[in-house]
Amino acid sequence: MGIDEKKRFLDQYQGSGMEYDLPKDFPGKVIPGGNGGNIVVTALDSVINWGRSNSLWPLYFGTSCCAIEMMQTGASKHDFSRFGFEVARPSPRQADLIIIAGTIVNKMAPVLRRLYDQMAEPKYVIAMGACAISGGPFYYNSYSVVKGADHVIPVDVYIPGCPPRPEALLEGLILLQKKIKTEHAKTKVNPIDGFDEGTL
Amino acid sequence: MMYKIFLPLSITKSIHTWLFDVLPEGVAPYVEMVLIAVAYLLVFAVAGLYLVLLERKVAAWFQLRLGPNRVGPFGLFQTMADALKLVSKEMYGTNRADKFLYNLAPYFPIITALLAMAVLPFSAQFQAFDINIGIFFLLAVSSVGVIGILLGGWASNNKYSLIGAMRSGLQVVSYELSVGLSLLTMVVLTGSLQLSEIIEVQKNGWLIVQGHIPAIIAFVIFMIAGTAETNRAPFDLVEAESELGAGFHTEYSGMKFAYFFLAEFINMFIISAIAVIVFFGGWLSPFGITEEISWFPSVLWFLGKVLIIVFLMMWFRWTFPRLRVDQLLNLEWKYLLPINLFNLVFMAIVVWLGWVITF
Amino acid sequence: MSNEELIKLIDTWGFTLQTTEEGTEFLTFTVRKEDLHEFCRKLKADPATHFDLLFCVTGMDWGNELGVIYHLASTDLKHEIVVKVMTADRETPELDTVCDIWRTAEFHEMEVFDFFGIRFKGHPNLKRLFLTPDWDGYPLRKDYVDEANMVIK
Amino acid sequence: MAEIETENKIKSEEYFVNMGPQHPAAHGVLRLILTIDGETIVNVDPDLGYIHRSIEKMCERDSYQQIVHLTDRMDYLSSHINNEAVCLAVEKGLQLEIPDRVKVIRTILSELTRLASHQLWWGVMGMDVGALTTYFYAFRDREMINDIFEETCGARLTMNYNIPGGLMYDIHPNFVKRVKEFVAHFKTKLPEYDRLLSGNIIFINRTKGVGVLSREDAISFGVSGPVARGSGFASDVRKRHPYSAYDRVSFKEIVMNEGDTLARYKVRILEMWESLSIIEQLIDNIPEGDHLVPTKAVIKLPKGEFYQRVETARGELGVYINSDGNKNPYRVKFRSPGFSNLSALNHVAKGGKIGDLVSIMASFDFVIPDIDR
Repeated sequence: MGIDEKKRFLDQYQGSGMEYDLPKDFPGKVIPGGNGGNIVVTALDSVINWGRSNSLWPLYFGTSCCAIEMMQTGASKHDFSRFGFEVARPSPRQADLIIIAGTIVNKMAPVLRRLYDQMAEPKYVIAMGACAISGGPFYYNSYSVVKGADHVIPVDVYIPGCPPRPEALLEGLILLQKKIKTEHAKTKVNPIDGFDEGTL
Repeated sequence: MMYKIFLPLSITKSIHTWLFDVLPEGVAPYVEMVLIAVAYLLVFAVAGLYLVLLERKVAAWFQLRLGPNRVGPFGLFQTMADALKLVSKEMYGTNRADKFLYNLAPYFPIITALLAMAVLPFSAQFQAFDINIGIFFLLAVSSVGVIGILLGGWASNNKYSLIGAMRSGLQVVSYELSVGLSLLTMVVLTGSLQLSEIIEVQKNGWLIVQGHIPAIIAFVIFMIAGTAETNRAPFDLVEAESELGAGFHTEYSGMKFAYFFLAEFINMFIISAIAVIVFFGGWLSPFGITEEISWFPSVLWFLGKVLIIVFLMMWFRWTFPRLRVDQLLNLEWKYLLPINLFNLVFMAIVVWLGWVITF
Repeated sequence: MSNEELIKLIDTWGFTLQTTEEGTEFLTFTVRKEDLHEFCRKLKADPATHFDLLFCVTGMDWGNELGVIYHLASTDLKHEIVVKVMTADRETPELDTVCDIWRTAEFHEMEVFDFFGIRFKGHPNLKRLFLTPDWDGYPLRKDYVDEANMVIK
Repeated sequence: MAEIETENKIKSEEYFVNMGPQHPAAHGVLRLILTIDGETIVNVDPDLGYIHRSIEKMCERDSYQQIVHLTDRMDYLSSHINNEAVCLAVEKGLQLEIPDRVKVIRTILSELTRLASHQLWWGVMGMDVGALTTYFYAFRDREMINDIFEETCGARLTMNYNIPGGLMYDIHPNFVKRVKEFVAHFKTKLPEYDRLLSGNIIFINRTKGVGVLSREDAISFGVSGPVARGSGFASDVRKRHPYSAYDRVSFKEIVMNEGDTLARYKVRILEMWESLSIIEQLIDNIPEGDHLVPTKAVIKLPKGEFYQRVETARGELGVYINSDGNKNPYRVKFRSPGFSNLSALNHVAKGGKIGDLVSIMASFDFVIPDIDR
């Protein structure tokens, strides 16, 4: 299974040019994340990006233990409503951010993919927790776990931890906001085009 | 230029005269009407945004948390960012939906919401149209809004939104009754449907004081039915988060969803505005304390009272659980309707025997 | 009712079964496949035993035969036993269902079918509960191999 | 699609609605295929497996210490009690003698986990029934328990504090002070929960007489935990088969006979009071002693079957280990409380409205990975 080159948008990886090397027996193909971030932004782009980054409405999507930490972040102590995230929308049409909080299982992968396709265009994905990044504690000896959500949909920000602390989720959300602020507002590179047809 | 602002709001009179002598006879009224419409649209789009922010701040205050405070000073630009994002969002719908009706639906609630704005007397000079069937017009317009929700829910060809739409039709049709009857009880007291007339009557004592017991009952019923009218709080079965997901606007995204979202908040403003006009004396100051001061804009009294009622409706939302569908109908048809009818007769007797408290 | 009285009472019913007590803390009966349903029905119906709570159903693969372990308890008489049943046929293993005796068996037998492939005669809607309907093979069997998505360590 | 002939001869049709894997009331990824006629529910057919992570297959390849770390991902709200279940099963297999200190600390932490789980249940039940503010009050108190766990066990949610043979390390010096502070604080807050939701007339109308489960059905469906105790079936494992330090603690087992959603709600609220009293009885006299009985690095259970049951916040969790003597078990089966409770959902929800189904599911308090394993 050839693992094609994976370009990641992470601050610390920026300068060091470190290539992300996956273990040889990493099953499945990984979709390169990052939708054209980190480019010079015109005035109009910065206004629209300011609007988009400050009102990210997450989707109601929590599969397992990380969902409890996401609820804790929504609660009063680590309140993410300060950034305007607390308008969680049950329908994918109005949400523009999926926080994959928990394990993605083979039976859930098509559902996740359909939810991603149903979301309106400037959409972002946060993989929260070790299970969403690489299958976490269920990587070995499990026949039903998808080894990482980026086999299914392109992921913008990865938050390690099992489950990550609410502060880690907040830091991930702020990182996503920074990434949106450096994005090209009008022309959006949809990284998943061609994944189904196998040309990616 | 400074002293001009302090003149009682006669700016509209000066624009009116300037328009009529500049433009030819036929065109002037239409241009004036367009100007008024654009002014109302701008004022109330921004007011809608800040009502959303007020709701989120009040909810945060109830729920021991801070609420949006990172976007702009004290979070004031938060809903501005939301609106900007919704404008730049992709209009993404399902292709199984009935295209024309699906796109037509969001405009119903927003238009009826702004339509009802035109009649509200914000202050003595600041009223667009003072038609003599004021309250009747308000009732008619507020029941047209539900057609948009029914249309939207049914046209988007999604099972959850169909259930949500049917629930909203059911709910607004039955609670329209109580809103109408409770306002009718107050009209028995005032004798006229014209809004400015109603405020005239309240110059010697607010209606809730004049009508004492039946007026208070009518106010309570009006608040319950008004909350149900705007699909909020204990009656928010239409987009019940935990039952139907996003209810009737499941398939709407971007600006189409923003119309539904904004219309709900402007409806809340209208219901509390009607309550203030009919029960708490519109723009009149309590006991006439600021009548003599000529430069004091009486709009502030009106807006202050409206915000108190809006806070009350927000208070309902964050404390009460949701009613089930059959309980909703039981409450209306078995409890509110009989009380309303009895209250109407009681008010008629009170007015006939003249037991009205006037100052 | 202690284990000895239980063994004496159940011997009077005349089923061919082995009763053991070593290696486990419960009194264990291994029943033949044919009279499983009859044995379970008597266990619940008989007022002296009255096993009305089936609290655990475990599918087992003992190497060359498949089987099911039922943990039974009586809520009022406060005693518990284990009933084992085995079938040597690995291609189309077939047992009769107990879901008309204990309603919870409906779900548990669907789970055992999903992971071990044991069909239960008389089950209202026996289908795969956890895995996708087009999943080939029964994962919890010892000889299950799936190198596509199972990274062995 | 069955045709229904309504009384006044209007031809109406049942139709399927997916209370699908992604749904606010599903508390995770439980998919219910509802057959509804208008608003009333005709049939509820759960389709599981959307979070089935094959834990039982993994246990067959892991050593006994590794199994403990998988169990708290199963029912992540009573993670400490799950770990304790596997450790007790292994200790029962090895006939290890556990010091008193470990038993008392395990019981205190189990009761704290049960409190945290019931708080989250209460917050989310309020949210499902429509009162959104209860969620924030419940999580404020839950944060205090999380801080205690983080200080002592190192993790907030999935703490692997239990290992076969005792505890990983001793409790934090100001653990006792923190727990006492929490108990004093929560005793003033629990009546606030009652004031906020229990007395509310709309809440009572939404839950009284909704989803009635009789005692016989509860036993026939193998239901356990607060759901069973709400229907009069006293199934508390802490009373019937006491483990750890439950035999030296006196507490009431709350059983109600109405069997409706309100009864299940009241059982859990009163259970919170019982947990508080258990913690109070134990927190002052934690016996001295070491916190661990050293075991060999590679644990080999003798040949045979071991069954250990434990009372989690959702019901009776049973760990069945069939070992054939070598380093990893031959077969491990987790008797999950949620799975048996779910088998009763269809029987209870039939005939109610969609709103009833949501409040019934909230009162059943499902944790989906505990069902799917």
